[in-house]
Amino acid sequence: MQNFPILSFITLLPILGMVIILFIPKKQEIVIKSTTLAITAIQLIAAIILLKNFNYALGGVNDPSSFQFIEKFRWIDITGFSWIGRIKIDYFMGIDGISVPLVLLTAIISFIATLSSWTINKSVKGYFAMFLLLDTGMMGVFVALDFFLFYIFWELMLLPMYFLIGIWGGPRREYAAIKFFLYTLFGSIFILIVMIALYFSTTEVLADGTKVFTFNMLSMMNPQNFTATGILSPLNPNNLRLIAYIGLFVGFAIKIPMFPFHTWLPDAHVEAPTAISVILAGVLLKMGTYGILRVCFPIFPEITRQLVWYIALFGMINIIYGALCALAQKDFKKMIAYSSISHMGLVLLGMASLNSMGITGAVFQMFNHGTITAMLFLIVGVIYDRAHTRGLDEFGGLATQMPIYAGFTTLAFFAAIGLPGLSGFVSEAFVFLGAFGFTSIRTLTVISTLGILLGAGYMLWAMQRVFLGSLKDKWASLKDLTFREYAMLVPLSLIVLFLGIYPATMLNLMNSSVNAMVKFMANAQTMYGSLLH
Amino acid sequence: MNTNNLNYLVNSLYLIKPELVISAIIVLLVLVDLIMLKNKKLLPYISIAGLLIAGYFIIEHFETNSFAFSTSSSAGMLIVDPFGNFFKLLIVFASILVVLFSVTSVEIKNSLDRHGEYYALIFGMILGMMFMASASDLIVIYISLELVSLSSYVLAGFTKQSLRNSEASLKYVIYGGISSGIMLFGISIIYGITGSTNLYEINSLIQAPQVQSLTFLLAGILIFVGIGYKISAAPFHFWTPDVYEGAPIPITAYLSIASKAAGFALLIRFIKVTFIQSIDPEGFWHLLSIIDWKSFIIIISILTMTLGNFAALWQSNMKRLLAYSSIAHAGYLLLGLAVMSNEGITAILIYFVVYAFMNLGAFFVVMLIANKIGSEELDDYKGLSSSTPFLAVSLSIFLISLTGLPPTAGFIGKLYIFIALIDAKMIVVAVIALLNTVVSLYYYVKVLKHMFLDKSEKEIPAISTSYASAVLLIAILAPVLVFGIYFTPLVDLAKSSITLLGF
Amino acid sequence: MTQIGLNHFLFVSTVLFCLGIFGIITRKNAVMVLMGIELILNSANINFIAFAKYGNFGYQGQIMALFVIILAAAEAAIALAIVLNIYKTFSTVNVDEIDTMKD
Amino acid sequence: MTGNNLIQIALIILFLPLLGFTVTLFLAKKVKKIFLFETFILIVSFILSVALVFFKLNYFSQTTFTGEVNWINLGSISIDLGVMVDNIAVLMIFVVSLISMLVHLFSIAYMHGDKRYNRYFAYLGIFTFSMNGIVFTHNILMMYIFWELVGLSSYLLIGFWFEKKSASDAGKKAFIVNRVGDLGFFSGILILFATYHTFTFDKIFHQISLGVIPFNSEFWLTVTGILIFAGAIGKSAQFPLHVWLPDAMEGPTPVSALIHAATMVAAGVYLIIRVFPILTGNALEFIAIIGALSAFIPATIAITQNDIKKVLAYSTVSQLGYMVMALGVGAYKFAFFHLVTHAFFKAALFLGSGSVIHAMHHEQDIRKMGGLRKKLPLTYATFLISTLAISGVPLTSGFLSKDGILAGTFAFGNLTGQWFFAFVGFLVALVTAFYMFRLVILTFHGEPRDKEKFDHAHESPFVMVMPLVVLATLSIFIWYTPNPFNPEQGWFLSKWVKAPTIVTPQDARYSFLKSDEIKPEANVPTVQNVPAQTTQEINGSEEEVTFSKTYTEAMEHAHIPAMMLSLGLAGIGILFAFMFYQWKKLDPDKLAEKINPLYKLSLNKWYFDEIYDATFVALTLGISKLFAWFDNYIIDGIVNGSAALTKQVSNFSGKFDNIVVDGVVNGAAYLSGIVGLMFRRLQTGKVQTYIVLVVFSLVIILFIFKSF
Repeated sequence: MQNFPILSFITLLPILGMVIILFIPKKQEIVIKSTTLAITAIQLIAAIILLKNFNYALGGVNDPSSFQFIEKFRWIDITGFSWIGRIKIDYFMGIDGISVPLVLLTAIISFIATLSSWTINKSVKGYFAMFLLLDTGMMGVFVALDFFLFYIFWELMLLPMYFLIGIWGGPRREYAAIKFFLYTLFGSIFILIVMIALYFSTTEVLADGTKVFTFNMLSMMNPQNFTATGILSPLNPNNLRLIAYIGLFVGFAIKIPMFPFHTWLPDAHVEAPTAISVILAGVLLKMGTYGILRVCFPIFPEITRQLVWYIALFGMINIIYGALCALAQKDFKKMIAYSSISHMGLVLLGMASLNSMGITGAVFQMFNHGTITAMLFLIVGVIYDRAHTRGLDEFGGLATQMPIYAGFTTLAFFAAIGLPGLSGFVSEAFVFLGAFGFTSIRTLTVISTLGILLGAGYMLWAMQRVFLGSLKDKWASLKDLTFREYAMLVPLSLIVLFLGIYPATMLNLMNSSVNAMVKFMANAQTMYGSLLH
Repeated sequence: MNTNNLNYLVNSLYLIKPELVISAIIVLLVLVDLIMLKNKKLLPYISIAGLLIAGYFIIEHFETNSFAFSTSSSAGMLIVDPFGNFFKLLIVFASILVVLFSVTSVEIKNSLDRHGEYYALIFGMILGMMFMASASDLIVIYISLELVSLSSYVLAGFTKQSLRNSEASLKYVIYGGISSGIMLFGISIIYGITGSTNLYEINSLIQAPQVQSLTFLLAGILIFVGIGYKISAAPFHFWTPDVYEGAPIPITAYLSIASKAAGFALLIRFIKVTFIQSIDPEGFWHLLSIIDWKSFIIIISILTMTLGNFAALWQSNMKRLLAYSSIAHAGYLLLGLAVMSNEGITAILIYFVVYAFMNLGAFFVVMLIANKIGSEELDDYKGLSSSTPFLAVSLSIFLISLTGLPPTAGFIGKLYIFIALIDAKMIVVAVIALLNTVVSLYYYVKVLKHMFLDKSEKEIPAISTSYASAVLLIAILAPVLVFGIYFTPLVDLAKSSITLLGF
Repeated sequence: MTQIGLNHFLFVSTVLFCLGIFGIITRKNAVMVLMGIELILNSANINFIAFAKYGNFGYQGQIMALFVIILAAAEAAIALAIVLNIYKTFSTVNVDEIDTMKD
Repeated sequence: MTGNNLIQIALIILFLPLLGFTVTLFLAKKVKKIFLFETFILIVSFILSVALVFFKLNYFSQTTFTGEVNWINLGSISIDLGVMVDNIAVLMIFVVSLISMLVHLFSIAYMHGDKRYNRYFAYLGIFTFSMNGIVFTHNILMMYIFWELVGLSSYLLIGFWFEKKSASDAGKKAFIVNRVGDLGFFSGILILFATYHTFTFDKIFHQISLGVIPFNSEFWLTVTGILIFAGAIGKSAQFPLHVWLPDAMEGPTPVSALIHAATMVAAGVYLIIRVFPILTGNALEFIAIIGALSAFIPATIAITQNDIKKVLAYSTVSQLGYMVMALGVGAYKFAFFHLVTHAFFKAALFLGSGSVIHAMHHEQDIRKMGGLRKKLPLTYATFLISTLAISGVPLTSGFLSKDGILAGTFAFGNLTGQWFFAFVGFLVALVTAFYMFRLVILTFHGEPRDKEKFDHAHESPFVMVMPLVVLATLSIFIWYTPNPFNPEQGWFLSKWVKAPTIVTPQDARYSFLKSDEIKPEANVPTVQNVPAQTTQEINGSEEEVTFSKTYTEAMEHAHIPAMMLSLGLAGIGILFAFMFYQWKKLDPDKLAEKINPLYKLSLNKWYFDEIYDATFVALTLGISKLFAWFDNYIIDGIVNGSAALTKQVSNFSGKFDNIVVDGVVNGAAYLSGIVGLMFRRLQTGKVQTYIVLVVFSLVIILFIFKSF
């Protein structure tokens, strides 16, 4: 088990699946679908095995020795000349407590999304091929530890997403798709620049004793590895670390999406097919916050400490702003989209707290938001499949017509507004407790708690408009959930419930890593301060 | 004329074996064309064979570093060095592909009776370009440039039937004539100032500070006009869109790769050899301060890529769109030069290989589609995904690669350019260039959109591709993907060929 | 009376060059435009020869001039052929009207 | 029988209803009679709670048992959940499970034939579970958790008949208004945790008693107290968040009895009782003021309401106000006492009204009733007893507790010279007596005003009447004290309920609550971290002493005069009620004419809803609309390029519009569009133009670089 490259397996399996699918004739739609299902199922199982063998004690974050399931071999190695040094890129994968929940999340969501893609009937082959490609991209981002590799995966999921929204989306799909594409590419160019700049600022000593530039993220986290003159090296008195940090942050923030870079999200969500919205909200948004946590924080700890107040500020804006916008929406799906902007704000706030409680909350919130919002979008999908409209005001009294559906919705909604006993509450509470514990952002935290109230506002209002009141006769024929929909909603509900009652299972998973991260961030000041003089 | 001169001549001839082969092939082609009037099938094979031989010779002497045809002084008219050989190799490679394209192209088939001229002219171009790649004397530079131009004028208008065709050639000839004229004037001034036409001699002559820089600047820029027109750098690019649109597709593809490559070889050699002062161990060049080439190139390149990308946003004709995109790429390539470092040159070489694959590939697909639906209008591309998924997918891969998204080779090309830029601390330029990439994404994706997202009004029949062309396409496609994942050989090749004679 | 010197030649060549440019830009008839090109080439030739003569640079200048003349001839031939072709297709040689491809 | 068993029993009581809920919910469709299971569960848990009360009060009345289990352990932080069994808790649990059980029984008949019959019982189950949680919790986080769950279940129950818009509105309103309070509560928790890194009450108290206070300022301690109290304001429907309770009457009447009279609304008071030790003088004063207002305003409203349940609702708010005020003035024991007694007689009143409504076929307007005492004798009897209790007539439980509270305010007046609370207290006593009897008279006495409804009315079945009887009986003094005029001697107050040790810094307390004579450290409960499921005992013998002798004495002095006064006032109130409505000596309508503005004010509930709608709600919605607009037009607009630009560009090139439609998507792209068009313009297709451009640019370049 230990020497089996499980991370590569879990990451590249979907690509394999894609190849297989490409060889299945167009007509065999059912075969294609079930192949995809099988692939994602295997992926899920692999993820669970991974979890079983995961060592809770190891911290990871910036310490290569305590990462797990590491796979590392030389990928590109160009022995250059004196003036270029040598270009060296590793195929370097590994996970710690921060990435493992997201790996699990990705596996779960992909599986669920495959189920919900069952209704796709337009050029099925292409759809599932793209779907699996996307899957690889997402998974890769969470397991890559080499910046170059990370970037490749990061970009890899752009194109499939474009097609998935653009071909299988709603009426304004082309607009939404290109908007998503341009936005995210715009973001990633900053990541690219910073990546290269970091490359020229970081060296690593090889076995044969030669010093070479490296894309290895973990080396970038160790100030000892910085060159004296690199533009992003703290040793260089006039370095550009601050600017680079902002660039990088913006790059990731667009994915979160953080106000004011969020406008692609509602469009993308509204146009995307249900399954893709699920993926988008469930996993893609996390890539942004994960990026910040994995790249921005440990590589630029001292800058992070400088800017933490602003991060919290934007977190607060996201929370309040998103909630208020959600309150005004008339389109069910758009409302959910804005609500996830609001919830991602919590993640930002939690990370900004820089203490174990807050960061735990943030990571946990990533996972919970993944599951809960996935549920919400599935729920929207259910009603849209039946009624072919998403206007909140067009419904009413569905609770009498579709009681079980209403039941699941209630669960999801209350989970989203952080009702105790459901996972949403724990992460939310942790985020607030953590952030409040950090003196400088205390005020922001208190303001952010308004989100709790507003959340209840828009969710219950939507609840009332769709499910309560008297049933309109035109909906009198709507059927309650089908077996497939059960299969999608039940597991998620169980996760939400279980983690709400006994969150320790997930928290222990990330605990030591979070503590390591906190310790690292705490020492950053002294560590980097000493470097400068 | 004593013996050792003779020996020297023989040696020189020995050094330019590839060129000799090409010239021989020209003659052979003409003869064959005359002898067997009916059967033109043979011509492509001959050309391919000839190119392979030439290629072999190039590889054989890849590492050689020496002058050929020395004049009075030590320096010679031609140089044989890895740098030049790299470009010759690239040209040969491109030529092989173009010959293959021509075989499959319907446009060319239609004028079967004139195939002899066609291939002969192509080889004329090849010869000229090879000399461009290795010329170290202004005279040779001018002549080779003209040789290329003259043949390409004709080729641009080769299939005479269509309006666009002859119009293209007319514009090309006028525009080209003037540019080379201006260049020649510049050359004459330099000759006047330095009294020599050999780059090395000029270099040694102008090390002295008392050269009056304004005239020299004038001369330099006048010469740049000539080269800039070859590599279609703004503001000397105006011919490009019209000629690219007008010319037959194989020729367009050829112009976009080969003559651009030759032009770059020439430009780099001209600037480096003529104006170099010293190279520091970091590999950065320090040029003479007579002309501030660095900022000049930066301005030109940014102008070029911006103009190319933004103008491309609007194109509704595929060839024209690719024309503008190739202008934009010229801009990226110039950035590599603007770094004024060996790393920059490496980046350029890498980019050129990648660019050759993806651009030729794109043109090839466009041609295959045009063969069937007889149009390159974007609107006719609607719904191609259903009628010919294979072509659609491969075209999109090429376009994505042109955009420079991983994991395609295009990304690697750009990556190296940016590595060079950032290593030279030219962050701002890098940012501008990357923003350009974002813009370019839009029009490339517009093509994807037409093929995949839009449904066509009229029902288009399923387009079949012959096995031959399918194989060829895959052969071009494979490297685009492979180099995206594993690019060590590519970079090694580039690095081993950035040595110019004397440095 | 003063000796005819280098500057006179340069002056003439410059004038020729400008005339050439001017002709190219103003003349509508393709043939005239081609003539403009010829003017430019010849202005360069004058430079070469003048420089070679007054700067005692040896024969390179003259050689260059010869090359240029030959190439000019070739170019003219091709250009005229193309113009002919244009006349066949457009039935005009007015460069202004030949702009089907634009934007 | 040891502490361990008590903890175990407590846990069983806590979780039984959850079991009931789950089973009932999932079998609701399959098994018709599943509601019986739920009811059975409740009966069991009632029996258990009786046992619990018995053993606790008999054998361990001096000890507090806690059992805790680690929930989350982050290394740096560890969070324990746990239960605490002390006298307060067991008494409360007794009340809750008793009333809950009775309500279950009552509902069997009352809700009969409802299409979501079983689910109704399931909801009652989840409610009982969450309420038990609140009662047993030993830490504030768990308090908050169950607090929210209670909110949820009340949301579900109020909106049970969600087909009615008013019902679903009421549910939503209840939840959101509660959330407003919870914001404060949560912020309070934030402060506590940030300061003490624990949620457990004992540990927090301990640290405070050691002088550790938030941000090292008593001001912040006060703030914390008030913030936590905000939670209570929400749940106990105190002014200014009382608006949800009357609307909540949209729910089924038994629910109103259970949740909105006896238990959930009492949770607020219970919360203050739990955190009482950390409340500083200022905090208490604030609490007292809020209490006073909430006691007074609704009382005035109740006078003019005509919906039987609305009247009871407002009286509930008013009574809760009493309790809160009592706590505010330090009458801790009587507050809890009143909480208990009120729970019984108010539940009785509500169930009684339920029985009336049932009989009248869901007619709730008292103007359409009258003379029902002939038809519903038992209901009438019980209703009357409860009314006497709430009006504070001797021999009733209400008399004892209410009198105690009045005495408390009186004493407070004595000690501090602030007579405001006493004044309010007595005034409200008067008003209460009046409107309650108005209710009784209009409903049961006189002639039936709606004949046809009246004729169909009939006494309710056994399962409905039995609870009434039980509750009415519990409103008699004898259960609490042998002497109907002095509760102090009763076991309830002397043995069972003890005032806690106040831990706030001395100078932050009311002057009369300072406990100089003893040193706080001496009897501070020493809490060591105990492993899960073990108990540990806290010696509470000295509690009585520590709770300020001065105050206790003052209470005793205040007792007699307060009693006299309240008696008199109650009498007057009742008398007026009869004058107006029974003997028709006075005409209420005329009076209403005379004091029309006041009448209007009262009738329209002081316009609270209107004001809130006009201010907060409107504001929020307005802002949200604004932001949404902002989002669509400005932010997206910046990205998508402003309309003007578009227009200008489209003039620039006719094509542009189609291309916009075609999807040049964003503003960067609009700009690119223009730039592109400009570049495009250069490409005229005329070769000579190109030449001109080349030459031109040549010149420019020359000029640029000449300088170098």
